[in-house]
Amino acid sequence: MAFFLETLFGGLMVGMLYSLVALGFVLIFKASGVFNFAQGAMVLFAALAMARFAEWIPMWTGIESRWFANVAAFAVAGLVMFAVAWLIERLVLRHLVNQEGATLLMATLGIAYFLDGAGQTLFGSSIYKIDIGMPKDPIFLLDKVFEGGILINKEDLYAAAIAAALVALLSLFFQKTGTGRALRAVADDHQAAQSIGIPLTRIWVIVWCVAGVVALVAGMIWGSKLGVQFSLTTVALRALPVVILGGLTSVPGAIIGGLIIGVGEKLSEVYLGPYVGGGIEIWFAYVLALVFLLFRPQGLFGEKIIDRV
Amino acid sequence: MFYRENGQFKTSYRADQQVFPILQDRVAIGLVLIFAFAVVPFLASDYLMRAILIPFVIISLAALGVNVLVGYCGQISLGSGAFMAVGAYGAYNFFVRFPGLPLIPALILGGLCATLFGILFGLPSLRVKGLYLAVATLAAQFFSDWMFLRIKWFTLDTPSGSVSVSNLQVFGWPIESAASKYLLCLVVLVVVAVLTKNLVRGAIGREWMAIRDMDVAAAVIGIRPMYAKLSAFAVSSFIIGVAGALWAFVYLGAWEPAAFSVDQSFRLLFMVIIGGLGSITGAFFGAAFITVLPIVLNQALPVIAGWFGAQISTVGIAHAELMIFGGLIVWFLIVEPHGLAKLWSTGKQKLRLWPFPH
Amino acid sequence: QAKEQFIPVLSYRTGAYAPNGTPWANGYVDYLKLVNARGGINGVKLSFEECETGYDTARSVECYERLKGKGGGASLVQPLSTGATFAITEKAPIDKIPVVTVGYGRSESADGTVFKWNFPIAGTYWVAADAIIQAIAKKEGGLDKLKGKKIALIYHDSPYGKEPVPLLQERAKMHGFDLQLLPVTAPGVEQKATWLQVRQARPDYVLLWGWGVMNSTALKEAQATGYAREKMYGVWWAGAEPDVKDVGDGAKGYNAVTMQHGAEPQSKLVKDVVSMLHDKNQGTGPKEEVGQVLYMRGAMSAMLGVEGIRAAQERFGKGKVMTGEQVRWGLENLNLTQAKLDGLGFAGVMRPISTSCTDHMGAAWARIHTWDGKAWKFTSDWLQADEQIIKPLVKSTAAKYAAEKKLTARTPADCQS
Amino acid sequence: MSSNRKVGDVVLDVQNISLSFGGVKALTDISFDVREHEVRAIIGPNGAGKSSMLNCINGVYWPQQGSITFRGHTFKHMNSRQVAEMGVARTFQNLALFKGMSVLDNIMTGRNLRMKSNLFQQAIRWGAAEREETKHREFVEQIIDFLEIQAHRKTPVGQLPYGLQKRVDLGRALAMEPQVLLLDEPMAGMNVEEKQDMSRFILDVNDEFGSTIVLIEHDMGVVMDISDRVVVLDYGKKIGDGTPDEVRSNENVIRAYLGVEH
Amino acid sequence: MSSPSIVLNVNGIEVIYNHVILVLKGVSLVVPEGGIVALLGGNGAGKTTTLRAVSNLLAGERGAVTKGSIELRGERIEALSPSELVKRGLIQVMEGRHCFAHLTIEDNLMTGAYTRKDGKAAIAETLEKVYAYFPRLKTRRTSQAAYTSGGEQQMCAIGRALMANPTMVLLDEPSMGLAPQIVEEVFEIVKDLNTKERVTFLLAEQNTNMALRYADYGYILENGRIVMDGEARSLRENEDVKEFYLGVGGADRKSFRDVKSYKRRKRWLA
Ligand SMILES: Nc1ncnc2c1ncn2[C@@H]1O[C@H](COP(=O)(O)OP(=O)(O)OP(=O)(O)O)[C@@H](O)[C@H]1O
Ligand SMILES: Nc1ncnc2c1ncn2[C@@H]1O[C@H](COP(=O)(O)OP(=O)(O)OP(=O)(O)O)[C@@H](O)[C@H]1O
Ligand SMILES: CC(C)C[C@H](N)C(=O)O
Ligand SMILES: [Mg+2]
Ligand SMILES: [Mg+2]
Repeated sequence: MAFFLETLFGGLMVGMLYSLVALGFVLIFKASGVFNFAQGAMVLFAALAMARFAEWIPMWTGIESRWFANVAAFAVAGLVMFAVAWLIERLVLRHLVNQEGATLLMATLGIAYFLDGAGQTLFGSSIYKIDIGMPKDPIFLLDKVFEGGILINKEDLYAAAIAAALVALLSLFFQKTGTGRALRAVADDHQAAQSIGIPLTRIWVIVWCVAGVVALVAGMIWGSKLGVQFSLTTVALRALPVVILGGLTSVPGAIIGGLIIGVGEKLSEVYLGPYVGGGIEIWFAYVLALVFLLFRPQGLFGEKIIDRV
Repeated sequence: MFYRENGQFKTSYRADQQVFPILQDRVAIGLVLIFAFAVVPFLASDYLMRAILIPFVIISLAALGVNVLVGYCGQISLGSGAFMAVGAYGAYNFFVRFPGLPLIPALILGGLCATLFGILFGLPSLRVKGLYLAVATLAAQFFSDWMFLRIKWFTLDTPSGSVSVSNLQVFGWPIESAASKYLLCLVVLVVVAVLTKNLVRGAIGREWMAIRDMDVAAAVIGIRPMYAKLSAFAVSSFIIGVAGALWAFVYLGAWEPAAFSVDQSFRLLFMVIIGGLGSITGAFFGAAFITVLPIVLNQALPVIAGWFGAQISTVGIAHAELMIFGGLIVWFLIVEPHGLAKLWSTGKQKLRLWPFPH
Repeated sequence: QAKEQFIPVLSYRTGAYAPNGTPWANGYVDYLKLVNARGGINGVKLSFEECETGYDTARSVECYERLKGKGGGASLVQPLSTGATFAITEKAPIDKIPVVTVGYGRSESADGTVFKWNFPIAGTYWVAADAIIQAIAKKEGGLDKLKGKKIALIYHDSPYGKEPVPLLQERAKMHGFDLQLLPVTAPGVEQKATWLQVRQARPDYVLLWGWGVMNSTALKEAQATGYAREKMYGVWWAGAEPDVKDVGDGAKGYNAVTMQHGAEPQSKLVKDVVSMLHDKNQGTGPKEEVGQVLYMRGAMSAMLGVEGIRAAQERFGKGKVMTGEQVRWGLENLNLTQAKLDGLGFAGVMRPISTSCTDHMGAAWARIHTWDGKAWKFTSDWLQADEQIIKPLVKSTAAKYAAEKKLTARTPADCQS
Repeated sequence: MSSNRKVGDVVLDVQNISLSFGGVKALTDISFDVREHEVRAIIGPNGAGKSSMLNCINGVYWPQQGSITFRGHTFKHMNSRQVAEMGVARTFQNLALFKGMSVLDNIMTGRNLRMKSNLFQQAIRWGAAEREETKHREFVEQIIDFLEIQAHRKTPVGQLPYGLQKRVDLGRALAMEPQVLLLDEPMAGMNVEEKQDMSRFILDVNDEFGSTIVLIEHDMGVVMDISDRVVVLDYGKKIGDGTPDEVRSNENVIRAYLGVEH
Repeated sequence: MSSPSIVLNVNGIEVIYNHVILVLKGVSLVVPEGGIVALLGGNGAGKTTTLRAVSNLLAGERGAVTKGSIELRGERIEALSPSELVKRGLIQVMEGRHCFAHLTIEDNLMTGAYTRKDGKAAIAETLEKVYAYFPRLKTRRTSQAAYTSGGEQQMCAIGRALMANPTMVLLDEPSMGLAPQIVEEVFEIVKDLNTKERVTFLLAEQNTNMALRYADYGYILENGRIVMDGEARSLRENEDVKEFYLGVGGADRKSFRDVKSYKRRKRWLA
């Protein structure tokens, strides 16, 4: 029982972390109909920026406070991501108005490659530390009730909290505000959106900036968890089933999806794994998502896919 | 001036239906084939063949398969790596479990295994569409990764789960030398390419495209989505499977599941997109772009840097390679969003009008 | 112009495994430079070219094909990836290029009679695994004490990760401890489930067979689930600075088996490299990393290759450029005495090694070192993997391979060639 | 009235169809019949349910109530494939062409139902498949001439102007050699001259192929001229049915749809 | 053209699609302030292309203006983005509706007001006006645009443009798919806005009858060239126009049944 609960909590936490990355995908897709393959690269890029500036800023300023270093680094990294967003719009998106999804997806791949290269050139390709003072040691709940108690990972707890907060924020942003509506219009039909005077360029910059910040937060948390290194990009692969399970266009979906996938993964690995030699969690996650899709092709909270003559 | 079809009148629909209606094109393609078969094997260096041409040919084959599914039938798939793996391990099992089984049949059987696998994982496409399907097909990818690592039977209980084949031969003709390997792959590629072209310009091809472009309307004129989609999955995964088998047998010789990792799947998808969805030539352009270009860059960069007296470290090169590659992808898309093949045909159209701008 | 001996360098300085690949490559290249600085091999200078593989098999093969012909033919190749080793093993015999895999590759390739061109010099994964079991036994006070113990193997889900399994199962049978296999899907950024299982099963020891991010993540999870780092033993690819660097104190007490050497900042070799290269800024990579674990692994790998060439020259003519075949002979007849090693600057870093036609490994020695939060410190004396167990295992597995490939084992005559 | 064309007995009979989407009642209890060889028009204000009616007939929508009888077989709801096999073809209001394909291919898809060669034959092509292909190509070429779009054979339909796309849409339907042809606003976005051509096409199809035609159209001029009988829908209800003249003079119809004199 | 103030001045523009397909071969036209100008022509004449050129929506179709100039109130606008044009009061209603499939009718309409800065109240007012024009939209306000009928979508598209309360509107086939009295309605609205709010209109229309009834000037476009232009009145009288665009060749309107398959081809096409 204790162990089951532990697994459950573990799953929920991880799920939250996934949704953090998933969010990036959802945001950009919802608001511009682009499936942003570069999300993973952006997470890495942001994390690298943050980690390195956290090292450099004390060197430059001579101020040794870790707190200051982190805040400053976060700010700078944020600015960097804004710059990136701006460049992407300038150099890529504005030239691809009104093209099919496949083309745009492909373009983001180009961006991904570029960011990988640029990131490692600018910030190096070794392992770097983001130390935002996350507690590393476990705490145990209810050890009166169960022997050994239920292990909870504080770090994950904080991370989950941050993720939740971020989502709440974004959901608000997407409420029926003028911008929110405009974003969805763009996603539906670039040309029509233009024809009624929605400035695609500005919209896109906004969206990619927000996505950049989300990537930064994700990078910060995953970075402090895993250490900042190239492998961070692969976290995106863990987040994909979350995205489709929750629905490509739904911010809350990203969260619910994350929780379901997280729990599903862990339970399957822990309880089924041993019988088949283990290592099943990743494909189980995808199969789980697939099963949900069979019942709701647009994911749990996604917008209905319209096919009408 | 020279590239014109005028004066070439089609007297029968049969003539009008041929793949290259324009004489100049037929000549050109003929020359290319002659070059590929008769000239390259003698001129190309061992490195060029083993490290560039062979992989290029095999990957083109795979891309061809992917294009059937993604380009023609519009079912975005990220399971290609898995289909390759199934093809490879399938062929392997037939090849070693039935001593004396010739190579070609083994390859084909491998392809058939992939077909079954493909159809199985194609079933969801009857309900799930677009990007949702794309991501869902990753299930196939990760499942096959796991399957070949975990189920010892597929790898004949080798402790490490890595397998290898050797002394391949076709009709008693050993496939050892670079040239022989290259030719084997090339033959397979050409044959498959022709058959595929026939399919996509025939009734079934039209069904696929109809489903791709407007499935409701397709249904209304009597096309069964089920049949169209699954047949696309079957054909495509067969081709990909054969390609996988070649990749393992001819190019690698020994392999582990990682040789067909998810990156491979992504790369294949990107090939068909940048090459041109729904275009046979596109598959070749795409394969060249994604597989060959990075290698070329990787070797060209130091040289170029050399001209400017600069010295780049290996790291520097690797990173520059990534950036330039990424940049090129974007650049080409901006020039022609519908891929290299389209760019090519637009070029030809201009040539037709030449010397007038339009 | 002076005749040069060409050595291709397959390395990965980018991508997921760059943090571990880079120091190895630095060591490797630095040593080659050092040899030249010291005047080459009996006057024959070394030339080399690096090729980025990104730890990707296909790309490795491309690099291999690219470099094998260069500079009058590659003397030998070291792929630094088990995956690539498998692929290249199929090609090397045809191209007549020895494949040197120092501390990785397929363990059965120690059998030179079957694997004529493979040289897993100075230890295979089976050696590593065996040494670890012995170390644990010592701690427990005797192999018999292992009875009824629980040992979990957390491994990189790939051929590399699976390599040790047969040997561990062998040992498990012998001493009656039970072995729990916990695969981690590459690259290994998500291990919560794995460690939940550890916490559930509460094994007495955990063996870590990871590479790259998987290692540090494992250690962090161990800390997060409160599993004692003292009870964790890593393979030598999971026992270097990049694996523990950003875990810091969290990894204190974590043990790993070493390929003989550990981090050797004090060794003569390091002093030479620093004085002869880095001080003239001809060095590769950051100066302060010279002498770290993976750097030393690289240098040692290079050294073994170079000594192979030297040995070849002894027979086929001093001061000549050796062909791959001749180098193969050299590698097969290595005899690195303590004296020689001291001369090369490896005093105290490693023990004598001598290979033969039948034994391409040449030594089965290892030590354990432990991370004290700042640096790796040796915490055991020399352990030798048990011939009685490894030999037969190698024999049988190699035989199976030979049968599958229809190879005939080499005759003594062939050994002389 | 055109001579060589005799209106036969009922081929298609729609009984008490009701269809609603969530709250929206698109059709309520609609019944009407279509006789062999006649030109049957459906008119009504926007959103009256005309297109939905067609969608029910060829199985795109499944009505909650009612049934449809086709040549004596009664169905609760239709299934697209069956309908097509029974020889019902249709065109769409918001162009549902296969954008990525050439005009020729688009029309050829209309022949697919009749193509029997299997996958392998097609892969080899040489022989059976090719003969078949050519045979059908010939038929399609007739349609292309008929619709006067020879010049655009190989152009991707996406690039054609709206009006021509409408023609291709018709061509695709004709290629099925339909017994019943459902046309959803075939003349929207055409000028008088083109409408005249289109009417010509429709009437010729009706005479020469002898197809029965169900026509949705907002241009009263056209409807009144070429149709034999007219159904009038209004917000999902049937408010009129009869010959053009009857309908023209029907109070409700004038109020709901025609508005002032027409 | 006599009218003093010219809003739109298109000057000999040439348009090419995909770098190769030449569609407009030097089209010139002027739209006077407060005028209603009709752009007539058969399928493929280039009406839509012309409008796209003006409102700068060609890029998305991979088309480009290669020659000539376009001026809005004397200002060159080829370089301006569509949204800037909307800010200058010029808006286009695209051919084929292009409603935002996933948005409700009301949201669709609201997006039209995106560029407006004159406050919620004013916008709400316009919304009511639009609903007044098209009551049908009000009843369907909450349903997703994709699930409304063709005509409803057409109304939505027009209404959406009106929401921006523009000073100049490009209408591309506004009457397409609309029931007769709605067509009347639409043209009444045009007249209404034109007279009451002095909104200028350039409309590409197939329904020549209507168009020439409401417009005060007309251009006839065939094969990418202006082949005829003049006061609507005089065009209505022109024999060719009568035959080819009004369908009243010679005497009175002839039944669609009786038109011969053979027809005298437009002579200027020969
Ligand atoms: N799939 C659907 N989901 C929800 N509502 C629908 C759907 N299809 C049609 N409707 C509604 O049903 C009603 C009838 O639609 P239909 O398309 O049949 O009208 P119509 O008569 O064709 O009008 P028009 O002349 O404008 O084409 C409309 O109000 C429309 O909004
Ligand atoms: N995106 C495009 N790519 C290539 N050619 C195009 C494209 N759009 C239009 N054309 C071509 O430009 C010409 C004019 O098309 P356009 O749509 O402007 O005509 P139109 O007058 O609007 O016709 P309709 O009244 O049917 O809408 C046509 O021959 C068409 O083939
Ligand atoms: C070769 C070493 C770098 C370890 C690596 N994981 C392998 O493949 O064995
Ligand atoms: Mg309709
Ligand atoms: Mg138009």
